[in-house]
Amino acid sequence: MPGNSVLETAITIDTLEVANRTFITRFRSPKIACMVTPGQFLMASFPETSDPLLPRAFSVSDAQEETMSLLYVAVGKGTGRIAKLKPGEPVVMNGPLGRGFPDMKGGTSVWVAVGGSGAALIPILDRAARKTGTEITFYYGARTGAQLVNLDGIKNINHATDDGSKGFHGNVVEMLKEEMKKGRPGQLFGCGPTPMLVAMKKGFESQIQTYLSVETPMACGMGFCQGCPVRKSGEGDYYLACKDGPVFSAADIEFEVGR
Amino acid sequence: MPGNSVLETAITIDTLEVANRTFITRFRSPKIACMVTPGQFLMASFPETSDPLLPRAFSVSDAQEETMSLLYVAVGKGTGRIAKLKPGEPVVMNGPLGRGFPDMKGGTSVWVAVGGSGAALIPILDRAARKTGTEITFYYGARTGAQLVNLDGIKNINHATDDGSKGFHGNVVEMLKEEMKKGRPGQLFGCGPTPMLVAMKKGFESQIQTYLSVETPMACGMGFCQGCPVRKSGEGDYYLACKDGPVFSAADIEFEVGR
Amino acid sequence: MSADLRVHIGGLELKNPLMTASGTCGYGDELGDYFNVSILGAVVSKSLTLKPKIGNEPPRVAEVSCGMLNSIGLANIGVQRFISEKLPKLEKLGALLIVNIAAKRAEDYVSLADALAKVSFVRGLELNLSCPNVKEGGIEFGTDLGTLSSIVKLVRKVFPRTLIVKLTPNVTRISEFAKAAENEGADGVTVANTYVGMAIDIHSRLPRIHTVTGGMSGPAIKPLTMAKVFETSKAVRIPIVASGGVFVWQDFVEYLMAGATAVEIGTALFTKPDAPARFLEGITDYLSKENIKRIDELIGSLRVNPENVPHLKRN
Amino acid sequence: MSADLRVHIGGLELKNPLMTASGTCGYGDELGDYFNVSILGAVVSKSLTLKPKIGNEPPRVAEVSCGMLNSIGLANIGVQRFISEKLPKLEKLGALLIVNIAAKRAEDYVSLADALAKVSFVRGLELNLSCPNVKEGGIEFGTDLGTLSSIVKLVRKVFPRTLIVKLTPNVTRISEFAKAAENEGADGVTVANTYVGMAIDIHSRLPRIHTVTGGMSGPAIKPLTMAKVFETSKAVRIPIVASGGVFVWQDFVEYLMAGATAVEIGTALFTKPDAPARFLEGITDYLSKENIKRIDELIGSLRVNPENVPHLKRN
Ligand SMILES: Cc1cc2nc3c(=O)[nH]c(=O)nc-3n(C[C@H](O)[C@H](O)[C@H](O)COP(=O)(O)OP(=O)(O)OC[C@H]3O[C@@H](n4cnc5c(N)ncnc54)[C@H](O)[C@@H]3O)c2cc1C
Ligand SMILES: Cc1cc2nc3c(=O)[nH]c(=O)nc-3n(C[C@H](O)[C@H](O)[C@H](O)COP(=O)(O)OP(=O)(O)OC[C@H]3O[C@@H](n4cnc5c(N)ncnc54)[C@H](O)[C@@H]3O)c2cc1C
Ligand SMILES: Cc1cc2nc3c(=O)[nH]c(=O)nc-3n(C[C@H](O)[C@H](O)[C@H](O)COP(=O)(O)O)c2cc1C
Ligand SMILES: Cc1cc2nc3c(=O)[nH]c(=O)nc-3n(C[C@H](O)[C@H](O)[C@H](O)COP(=O)(O)O)c2cc1C
Ligand code: FES
Ligand code: FES
Repeated sequence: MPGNSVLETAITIDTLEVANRTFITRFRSPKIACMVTPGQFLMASFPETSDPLLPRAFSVSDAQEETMSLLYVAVGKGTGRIAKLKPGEPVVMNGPLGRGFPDMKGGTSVWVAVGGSGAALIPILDRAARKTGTEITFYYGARTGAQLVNLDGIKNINHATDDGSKGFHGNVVEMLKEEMKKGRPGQLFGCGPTPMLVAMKKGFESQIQTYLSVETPMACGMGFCQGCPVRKSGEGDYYLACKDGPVFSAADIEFEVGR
Repeated sequence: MPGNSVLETAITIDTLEVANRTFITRFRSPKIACMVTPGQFLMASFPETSDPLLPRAFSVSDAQEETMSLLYVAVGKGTGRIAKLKPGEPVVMNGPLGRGFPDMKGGTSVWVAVGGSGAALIPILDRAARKTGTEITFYYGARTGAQLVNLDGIKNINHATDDGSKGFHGNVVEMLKEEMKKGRPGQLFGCGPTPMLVAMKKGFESQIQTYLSVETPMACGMGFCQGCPVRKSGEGDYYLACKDGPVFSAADIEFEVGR
Repeated sequence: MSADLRVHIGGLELKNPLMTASGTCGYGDELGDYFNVSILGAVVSKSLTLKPKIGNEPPRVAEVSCGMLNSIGLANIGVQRFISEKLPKLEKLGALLIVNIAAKRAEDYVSLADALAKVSFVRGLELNLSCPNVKEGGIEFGTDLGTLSSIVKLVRKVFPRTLIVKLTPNVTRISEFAKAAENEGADGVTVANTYVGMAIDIHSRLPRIHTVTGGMSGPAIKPLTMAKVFETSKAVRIPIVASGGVFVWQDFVEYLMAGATAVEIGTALFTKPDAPARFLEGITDYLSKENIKRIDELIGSLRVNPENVPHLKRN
Repeated sequence: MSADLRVHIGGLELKNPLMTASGTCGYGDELGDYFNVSILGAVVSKSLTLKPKIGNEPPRVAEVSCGMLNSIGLANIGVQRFISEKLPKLEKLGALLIVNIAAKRAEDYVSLADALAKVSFVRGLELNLSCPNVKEGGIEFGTDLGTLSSIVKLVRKVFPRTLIVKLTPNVTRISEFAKAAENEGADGVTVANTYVGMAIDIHSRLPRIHTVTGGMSGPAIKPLTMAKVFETSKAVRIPIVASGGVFVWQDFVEYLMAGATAVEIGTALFTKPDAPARFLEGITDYLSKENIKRIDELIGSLRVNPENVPHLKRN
């Protein structure tokens, strides 16, 4: 079970641009690094300004001893600021937060579908799988090859691109369907844009234990604000993405239909 | 007469910490550098954020060919940001603005009293004096020696410190009064905190042509907002510090009494 | 010797003027991860309704310049589960508890107050007459003087301990509402809830909050609420609890000088969940540097001639 | 082919919806240092009064989070000097001019409107019924429906061209004031002036603005004014001019989607005096990328079910 979360002033180690507008930044953040489990996230904030005001959510992409990394797409004010951090500069992190993927048990097999910034989860899941002796395979999709992050040292990644420029020609869910014709994993994990998660729920939840990491707007990340509802299956009620998730069993949740 | 002002994206060259919390930052800013006259100022702004929102006013401290420098005390958000600019980073400058000191005429003598960040004006005034063959002497005061900026290559600076740790023991106006016993300049300039300017007006305006550079809160620096009134002598009316000043003949203005 | 930080609202003594703002720290129990909640003057819990409420559809939150919009829709577990599940935890944490309540009908406010009057650990009530995000009731109560008066009067009858009325800022003259609350026997007023705001995603052309408008909070609203605290302080004698945009301890001092007796921390908790502990350090240092012996000396200590204020002159 | 940017307010055609906000660009003539003012839909000049006014004592401006407070007190050269000194310059610059007027008494509004009606270069009037920073009149007119109606009616009689009424946001329901202006024959309403705000320097314990409260402008107020533009757009048929917190061209589009026909740039000019030129580029690009042929297709194009809006349901 996840430990308590802490506020830690993380120190920037370095930043690498790893794909189009996509960065990996490493931090010295000993407290969070040693507690985090795959799928948990943290909230990064910028105390010296009120613009941006709210902390930004990031899945922890990798953690080893005192070092932790984030993989993110620079889309706005918060991510833009993180990408500009110089080595040695501090940033306040609140984490680890939420519930991650179920603990891996050795001897099982796990397939992981990732899209967009969901690629952040590849390193941390791969590390956990190796530790527990779990057979893990990644299916990683993007619009085009230039958006795919090259993750050193991680084998078992199968790529899919919408334009066919690298790997499977089509989206990651189509690729999974093809692969399923040959065999099936014990568990299926998904992290990426909501349309991908919707397709995974629809396509696989009845056949395989499927866990999805959802993204919703969040103000606090700690269950304080009730700002991140995710609809419970069948009920009129909501989970909170930040406390009860961000990883849910696909069967437990429903996605909002267009407003 | 001052030319028109322009918006220019200045490029940071370097920053030096020259005294306690006091910095000199040099910029490549060819358009403003070639137009500015001593006592004129510019407004520096940070377009990527709304906090700080308004531009910040700075006297141009020196200008030569394409290079311009600011000398400032890091007191808040805006000055803090400028002090952190890395070489090559851009910042938007609007200037030159306002009316500076009267043009120097060769053969006259000018005494300049400065205090605090008013020291910014020493280099640019010294350069103008040398150009026109004007005899210039600076009287530069601070609370204590550690706050005095060491300005390389500028002679004729006499220091005063409240605690006597360097130069004259007392404030700069007291020092001027002592000096005046020996002789008098053709013109007297002052730039520094308001209490110093008030004392200069009171002490010298009837005897010597005295020009003071005033500091008021400013929102625009261009005469757009009417936010920077300075009371006209004898009348109920106001000047605008940013258009009609920031340099005024001491006889023309009155300082607000405590509210 | 450190300064005396105590302040009073009705019969209630707070060990200091720091409170949490309703809805920004859950039921208060989870703050314990970040600091010891017993250091707070008071914990104000999420608005409770008689029955549990699931709240509004997402998106419920959106960031704007120096602020945020929210439209939670009073999602909460209901008063009964609060009493059975949350109260014991808060008691264990040593919190001084003020419970915030909300309802659609006057009778429901009375039922809620009645139920909570029986629980002695509930030291005070904050009546939310100002939530801008529910379709019926909510803000309406807060923008009509008569309705506000009648609800305060009814609740006052059944709740003997400290009763605070939380006002909406979305009115022309908030001091009139504060006076009405005072006249009906409220022990204090909270100035104020969130401001009606709106933002649009120009790419999808959809509102960024499902209910289109939401309540705006954060540093952006601080100067507005500051003016309202000052206005109210000139109109009533009961203590004012300030709520709006506090982000650094200096904001706290500013509200006290403007006339507040206590100050709530809301949105700041999202970025800095340990803010109350930090603020308390900042304020304690400040008082000792300024050689101020009692924090209540700061209350209303602004040096001002009310004659200068066009906004007040017109009263 | 580039999009058709024209919009109309009463009989007046603006070449595009970009306007300057009164009091934030002097009399309009000085903008010429930074861009060609003839590209603007309209220049709105500083509030004029019958006689020159020296304005309030300093400090008049203070920065707050994502915004500023001002209390200029309508410092201006008076209508006669404006006509003789400033108009010729504006005419030379090719500006389309809307003049903003303010007064303490209804008769003075009429005298001002009468004087300006005689100058054909003055294409429209913006009645400032909402300045929060003068001791008499000012905001008072704007918070009383009857007074507002009677002033608009009187001015309407003497001013035959486009008449826009600038409303204060410091009221419970701004749409009622917009309806009153519409009923008396106004051609448009400006939503809205600044919000009453306040800030204190905790070291000196003095207010940061001499008049204690000032008018708040800047990005901080944008979501609030957005909600008011949307509310007003559901209540009146005359065009709405949005004014509040525009800082990037996207804010412009947001206001149009919320229901505005034109948008004023105010505080942004202090940081970016060339903002109108930049915004125009941004908007033109956006329209061409989105393949929008006429900018007026954007007006009120928010995709929303008004049923979802608690704030409107209560009308
Ligand atoms: C639990 C969780 C884990 C996340 N992990 C990662 C991660 O590992 N790597 C990563 O790159 N991103 C991740 N995100 C998304 C990340 O939080 C947003 O990209 C980030 O908040 C954007 O901040 P910004 O200030 O750069 O952009 P903003 O200026 O806030 O917004 C820029 C654009 O991004 C959009 N946006 C804002 N918030 C979100 C959001 N939560 N999701 C999607 N789009 C958003 C806005 O609509 C806007 O168009 C995660 C989000 C959640 C909730
Ligand atoms: C014409 C003019 C020329 C100036 N030239 C220089 C210069 O060459 N070097 C320099 O260091 N400073 C100069 N100043 C002052 C400078 O503008 C302020 O120090 C600066 O605006 C502070 O910005 P900030 O964001 O760092 O501080 P803020 O966060 O805005 O404020 C921090 C503190 O500084 C105080 N402050 C804010 N504005 C001013 C002001 N205008 N004057 C004095 N105190 C203020 C505030 O009250 C606050 O206590 C000049 C000001 C004017 C009007
Ligand atoms: C996410 C969120 C939820 C809120 N929920 C409530 C609530 O349930 N009841 C209430 O009275 N106020 C509620 N508020 C208002 C706050 O208590 C507070 O008055 C307001 O946010 C202004 O303070 P701030 O700027 O410090 O956040 C909520 C505010 C936020 C941001
Ligand atoms: C310094 C200043 C002076 C202003 N003077 C006037 C004025 O004379 N008349 C008026 O109608 N509005 C005046 N306003 C209000 C603006 O026209 C505008 O409505 C308001 O600032 C909101 O827009 P913004 O956030 O884009 O600045 C003034 C605003 C500022 C900041
Ligand atoms: S983000 Fe605040 S409760 Fe989930
Ligand atoms: S600072 Fe705006 S007019 Fe002087």
